[in-house]
Amino acid sequence: MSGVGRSGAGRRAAGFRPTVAEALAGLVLVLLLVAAIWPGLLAPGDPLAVSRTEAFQPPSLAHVFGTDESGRDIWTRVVHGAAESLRIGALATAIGIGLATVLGLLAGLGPRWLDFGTTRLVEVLFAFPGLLLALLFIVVTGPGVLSSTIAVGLATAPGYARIIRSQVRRTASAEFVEAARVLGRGRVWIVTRHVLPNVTAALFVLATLGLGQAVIWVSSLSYLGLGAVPPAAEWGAMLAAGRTYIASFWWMTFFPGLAIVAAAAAATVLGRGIQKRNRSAS
Amino acid sequence: MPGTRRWLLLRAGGVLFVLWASATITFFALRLVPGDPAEAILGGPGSQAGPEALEQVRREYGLDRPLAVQYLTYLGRLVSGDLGQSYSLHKPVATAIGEQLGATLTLAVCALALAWVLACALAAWSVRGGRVAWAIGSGLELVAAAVPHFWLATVLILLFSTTLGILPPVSVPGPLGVVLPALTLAVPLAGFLGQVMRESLLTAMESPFVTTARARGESEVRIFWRHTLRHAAIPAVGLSGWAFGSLISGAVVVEAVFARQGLGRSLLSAVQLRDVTLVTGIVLVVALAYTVMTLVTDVADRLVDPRTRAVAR
Amino acid sequence: MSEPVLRIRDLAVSFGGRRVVDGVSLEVAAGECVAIVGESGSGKSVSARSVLGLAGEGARVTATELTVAGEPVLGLPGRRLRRLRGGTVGFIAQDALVSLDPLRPVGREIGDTLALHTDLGAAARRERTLELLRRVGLDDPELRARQRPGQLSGGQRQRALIAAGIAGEPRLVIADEPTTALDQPVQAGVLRLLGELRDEGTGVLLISHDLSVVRGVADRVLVMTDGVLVEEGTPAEVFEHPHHPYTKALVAAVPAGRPRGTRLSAPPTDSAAERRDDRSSGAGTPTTPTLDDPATGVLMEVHGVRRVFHVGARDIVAADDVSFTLRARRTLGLVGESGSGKSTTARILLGLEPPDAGAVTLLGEPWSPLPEKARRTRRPLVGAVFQDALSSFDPRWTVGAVLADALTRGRTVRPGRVRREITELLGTVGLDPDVADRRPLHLSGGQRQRVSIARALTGDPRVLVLDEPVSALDVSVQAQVLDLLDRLQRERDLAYLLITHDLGVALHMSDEIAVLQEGRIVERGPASSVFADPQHPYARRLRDAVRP
Amino acid sequence: MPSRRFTRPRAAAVVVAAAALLLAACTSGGTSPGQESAEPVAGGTLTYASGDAEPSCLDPHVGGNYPQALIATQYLESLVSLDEDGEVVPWLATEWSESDDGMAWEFRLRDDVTFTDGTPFDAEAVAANIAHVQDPATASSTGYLALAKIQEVVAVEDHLVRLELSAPDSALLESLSQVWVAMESPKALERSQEENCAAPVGTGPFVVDRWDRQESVTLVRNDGYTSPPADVEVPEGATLPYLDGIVWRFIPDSASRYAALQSGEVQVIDNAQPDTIVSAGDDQAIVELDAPRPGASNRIELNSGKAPFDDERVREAFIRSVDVEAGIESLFFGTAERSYSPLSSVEPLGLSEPDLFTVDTDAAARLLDEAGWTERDDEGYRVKAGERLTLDFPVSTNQSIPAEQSLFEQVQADAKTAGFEVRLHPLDLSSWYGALAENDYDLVSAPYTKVGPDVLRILYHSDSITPAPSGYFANLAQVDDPELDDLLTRAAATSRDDERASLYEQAQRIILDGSYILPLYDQQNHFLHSSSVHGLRAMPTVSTPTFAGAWLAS
Repeated sequence: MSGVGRSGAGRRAAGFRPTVAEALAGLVLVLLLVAAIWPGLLAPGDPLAVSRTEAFQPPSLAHVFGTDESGRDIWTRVVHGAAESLRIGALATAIGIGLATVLGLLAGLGPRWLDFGTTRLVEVLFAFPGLLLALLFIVVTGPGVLSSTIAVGLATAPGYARIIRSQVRRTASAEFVEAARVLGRGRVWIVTRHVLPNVTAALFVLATLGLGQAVIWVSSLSYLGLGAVPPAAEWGAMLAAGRTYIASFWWMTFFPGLAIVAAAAAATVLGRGIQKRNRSAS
Repeated sequence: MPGTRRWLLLRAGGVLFVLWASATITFFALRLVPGDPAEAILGGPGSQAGPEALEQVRREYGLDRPLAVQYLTYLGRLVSGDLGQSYSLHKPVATAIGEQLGATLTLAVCALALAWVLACALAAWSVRGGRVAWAIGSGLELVAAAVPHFWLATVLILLFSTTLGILPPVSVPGPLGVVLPALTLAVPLAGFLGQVMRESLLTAMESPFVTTARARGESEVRIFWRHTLRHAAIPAVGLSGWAFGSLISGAVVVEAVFARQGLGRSLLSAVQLRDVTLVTGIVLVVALAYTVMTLVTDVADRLVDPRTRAVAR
Repeated sequence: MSEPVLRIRDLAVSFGGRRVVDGVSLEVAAGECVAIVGESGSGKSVSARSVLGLAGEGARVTATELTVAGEPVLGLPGRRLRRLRGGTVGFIAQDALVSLDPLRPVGREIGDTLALHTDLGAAARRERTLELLRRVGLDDPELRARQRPGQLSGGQRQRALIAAGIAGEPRLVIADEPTTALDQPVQAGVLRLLGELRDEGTGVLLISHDLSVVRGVADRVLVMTDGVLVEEGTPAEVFEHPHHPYTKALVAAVPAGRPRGTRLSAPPTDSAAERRDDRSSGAGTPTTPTLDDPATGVLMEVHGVRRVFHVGARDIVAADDVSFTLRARRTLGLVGESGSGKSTTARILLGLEPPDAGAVTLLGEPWSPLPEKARRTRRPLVGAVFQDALSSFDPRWTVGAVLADALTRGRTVRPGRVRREITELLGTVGLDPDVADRRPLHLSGGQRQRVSIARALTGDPRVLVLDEPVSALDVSVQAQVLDLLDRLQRERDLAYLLITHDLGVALHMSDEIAVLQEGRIVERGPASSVFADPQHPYARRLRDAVRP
Repeated sequence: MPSRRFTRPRAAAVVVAAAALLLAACTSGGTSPGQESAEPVAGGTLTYASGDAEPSCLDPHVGGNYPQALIATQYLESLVSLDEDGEVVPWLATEWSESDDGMAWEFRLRDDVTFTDGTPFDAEAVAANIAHVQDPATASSTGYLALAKIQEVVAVEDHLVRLELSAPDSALLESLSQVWVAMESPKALERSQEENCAAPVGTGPFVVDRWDRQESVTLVRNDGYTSPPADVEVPEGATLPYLDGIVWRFIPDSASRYAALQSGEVQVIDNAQPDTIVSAGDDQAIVELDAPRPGASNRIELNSGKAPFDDERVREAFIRSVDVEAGIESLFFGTAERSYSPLSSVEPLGLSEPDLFTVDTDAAARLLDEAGWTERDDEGYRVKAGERLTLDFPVSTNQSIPAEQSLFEQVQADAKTAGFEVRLHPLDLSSWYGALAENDYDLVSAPYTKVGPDVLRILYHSDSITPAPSGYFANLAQVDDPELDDLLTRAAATSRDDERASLYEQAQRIILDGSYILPLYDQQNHFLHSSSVHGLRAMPTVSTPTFAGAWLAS
């Protein structure tokens, strides 16, 4: 995105060559994926290995990111946390968007009354502060990674639902849909072959944008003591835990925070990139 | 115009439905949770309630009656405008909320305004400064949008209070106390608004009327403030309703960090104490505020974009 | 003759090494109207805009001389340049709907110019604004000043745009395609206005792709292609005796006043833009005119069709008692201003829109209103070509996919066969087979329109509904597409419903013409005679607009 | 009815204690020297920032938790108090006597005290207060238990009151010294609970002026204050309290709280985090006051009520395999002393048995083998009959400070090497109570504050296993040992100090030897205050700070 110049350069850059920022973002995501799939490659250590004598050590050659209150190596934890955090982010987003797609399609394609009903429902969910939805869900199911993930999914669904609905509406009234009707295509065919695929493109963008947010959401829940269960090396939990010591040991929050920001930012950059290309392609 | 009246009716109906539904959802959600409200009523940490006390409390709050009955009586009261008695605060919910609402609204409104200022300022700056500035601008927005409230809050405290010592780390009466909390809420929001604006800003800056303006001899700055900004703002304005909701969520965290009065904190403690009536009450208020807010947004949208003439939905 | 308001010597503009304007030289004297004619990509706009230093991001502009009223423009510091813009040089862009800020009242836009280039006080500015609006021929200036472009009619807002352009009392006005977005009658008015400006002593530099537009106003015409000026002279000289082959082609391509069946498009090598497009050959020579055979069968009949839309509180009558017949090898031209109900009529014919009253029959059997299912089997008989070809293709599909889909229509066909038919089809519309693998987005306008024609031809239709098939195209490309359509009609005995706002096109293509206004057919008759003696005032206005 | 013969009133131990300032000096570990010489200055308003949850009711009779005690100490007073050595000293009661059979107590009350609403303090008032605490409508829990044995209250004279008990209660005086049963104006008690919760009326040095929810409680000086506890000596010519008022704020976030202290926004904070205490050590402007809470120590209870901890060997194995010592060292930066006792170090009768808690992984392994947990699964956890050796550990995020939660994580790590799978469940308070009620735990840490060793009876007498209707029960280790029960009952009844001491010692030995608990440290109660605050002292009763003698250096 930062490659986007002022007048038109953005549109022109919408050829399929990635911008500098997008290249960087890609690199970050690749690293994250590696960390998520083979954490051992980047950090051979055990993220849970407690070493009381090494507690609260500032970044050094031995511990690039320093150590936390139990002398666990933060670099190792950040790397090994990637899987957990990304899974949380991905799952939450998936749930949110999945739910939203159903609602959005119902509203976008169904008859007026269904649209009205669904829109109202979405509005109800929307009227809830997202965090409250999450809180309620968690106190019902009890805290933990899974429940807070689902909670975040729930909390973010209404927002997605709105976007999807409008997207569906737009596509359904597009001229190429009319063209299909002239060719004698039926409703179902049009939905499956034209509407859905075109919406999916938008969904993908939403997903990338949502992923980072989901991680942040979960971290906020961890701060409220409702997030990941210790000693899981999950970024949000680390961030929340280290925060108590922020005055004395900055690195305990800085690096997990950095990871979150990097992940979210990278995802967003790519998301916007794809979006840009979609738009210029339609 | 009949169309308008019909629309207004639908709209009003929608609001009522939203309120009813949110109240119901909350009520039952909180009744599903483990943990006995009566226990919570008797004072939380380190206190153990005697059986009589619990019985007494259950009777007092009607917790011994079947859930359906409780729900109906609750709704009945609600219709007559009575939000009920708060378990944990030993006072009417209405009063409890009344005490807190002001603070949160102030915070939310300040944050919203601040977010807009930040977003616009950044956009303006990066529009003037050429590619590099543009890159920096969008970079900042990315990061801003990706910062968790609770973390940002602490960093801001360390910076402005502990290090610089120019702002109070916790809320104090008077405008000074609002600054940091509002800032904490505003920054991530500004990030979002900024990103949305930037997208449409690009489009606006490429549209012919900008050429016309240039050809008229307008300077880039004037063009930004008089023409493009407004176009860029339209989608962002549409988001403000959502933004308000997200601010309430943020308030839960921020009010805790800055020890600030407000619904957010009441909400958190109420949920943790299973204070059904209070939570429901707050949800109702927030839902109401939200629906009002979206209404306002629609109006604002009409102001910014007169083209939206057609009667909605 | 006095110091010209604009003098350009050897103007060259290039974007990152790519040269788009090369060695352009011209002069505009006070009270003179000079027109640059050329097609998109010819560099005419860039040349004109570089006078204002608005050639665009990353443009390198050089010239041995580029002076406005004696003042050199190149290398002028920003502030001075800005004083020049709007002050000494007024700019009028095309389509005021987007060229004026859609969010601001037009009065404000004019006021801004005044604020920038005069030292009038607020009150005086308001007065002047109203004056200007009156000057450009707008009724009720007080109201107009308060309205936004969206609330004004095309003509009104274009006039407002001109008012904003001349508010700084410029000595030179640059009008870039000032009439392109307008219906013909309105165009005439706007051009007249420009003429008046010129007569008052303002120098006018008129940019247009449309020769007929230039004809009326210009004192001198410059023809531009590929960034170079190829011909210069008075309109008469240029149009009657063009020298340069490109000019010849251009002139030949104008449909207005050319008899039915006359080939318009020039040989490919001469056509500047859209080179790849043209497969046909033998330019200029009139092909055999269609034999007028009354016995040709009736394919589609429209009886008293009516359609009303309820927008909010008020009703809009889009079609009111519309009746006509489509015959094989015959074209019915449906003309009218935008919003006159042309497209609604088309949609009803295509069975996309149910009529509130009346009926449409296809080959004698009912077609609309009918449940979609009953219609589906006979859908292949009716094809459609949409105005905006691009948006009529799913952005994610390649041309091949689009055509294959249209060919099979759900039936399972052997891929090899589909492939062959596609190639064949592309051939008929004059496209290379390899186009099949590209996405519509990356095709030229002409190619897209050809693809959508190809799609319309799948399933051997008897009737084609052509909704503004060429309005988005340059004149030479338009010529090629029109020729293609003409050829196809004769090869396949097709019946055309041609919807267009361009009378020239209508007259050239149609056997019969119906004039639509506010949903009613107000005038109809053989193309040859319909405008000989129009009864309806609106028809008369149209007639006057196209009269050279 | 047999006339009871009263023993000669025990000479009220009127201890002339050191001045409040000196007391502050010895209590507060970090009080900077040279402070004593400073002359008290009257006036000024002090801001106190509490990290505890804001009480839902300012009347500690209602419910009754520590946050309430903290603030109520500033405006309510009890019949008796304790001095530094844990000796009972007069407060609102000047002297008292116990009947031989221990079934009745008589208290002589001060006749020169009035509540801040003007109501005189007298026998009737005492009666009204006890009645209020015992009234179920009050929903008192802590106070209710403290006064459980009081059956009837008789106003013998205007200022002489007799408490008649259902059974002898050696802990009565200690119980009465707690602020949860402090004296409130009977007139005020007649108001609705909402009103009384918002502004209880007592005899203390300050008066509740206003309460902005979730913001602050404003306390103003009680100009007519006359009744400090007997161990406080008021300097010549001075009248307590020195302060004009206190703004009592609630700042749950520890980082913000400390920042507020640093920036001078507030002068005193509680629940100071270990790392901030340390960094405060280097900061001349900030002083620490360490006041460990009485009653039980902070300890991890091992649920002996169900498998696997119903087997004492497994319990011991667990205790032997976790090295909390090192954890406390690194996490608390030496601000917390390791405890080996079920009782707080401020309890004179506490019994400490360090050798029972030395880490010995071999012994642990051996014990587990004996107990039949011989195999290990692929994750290294011990298995018996296909059952993994799993321990559920619900953690109350409201009650355990971050450092403590980290400690539990380390315990988890240690236990893993020994083959225990410890599953930590961070829960909000209600869910936490829920988990306990469901008996869904093998390990749990629950604080319990009460003056005196009688807390042992509440925590470990088998009666406390049978849950209250709410599902709550105090005996979380589910110790069910008749001998222990007997010891505790007798200890509660005896009025002979030496006998009481030995009984409690035996009781504690049983608890420790039985590996029912893993003591960690005293209930941490660290206060940090600006060095401009002088004369701050913690009540020897429940360790709540009192500002009666506190003053701000200008």
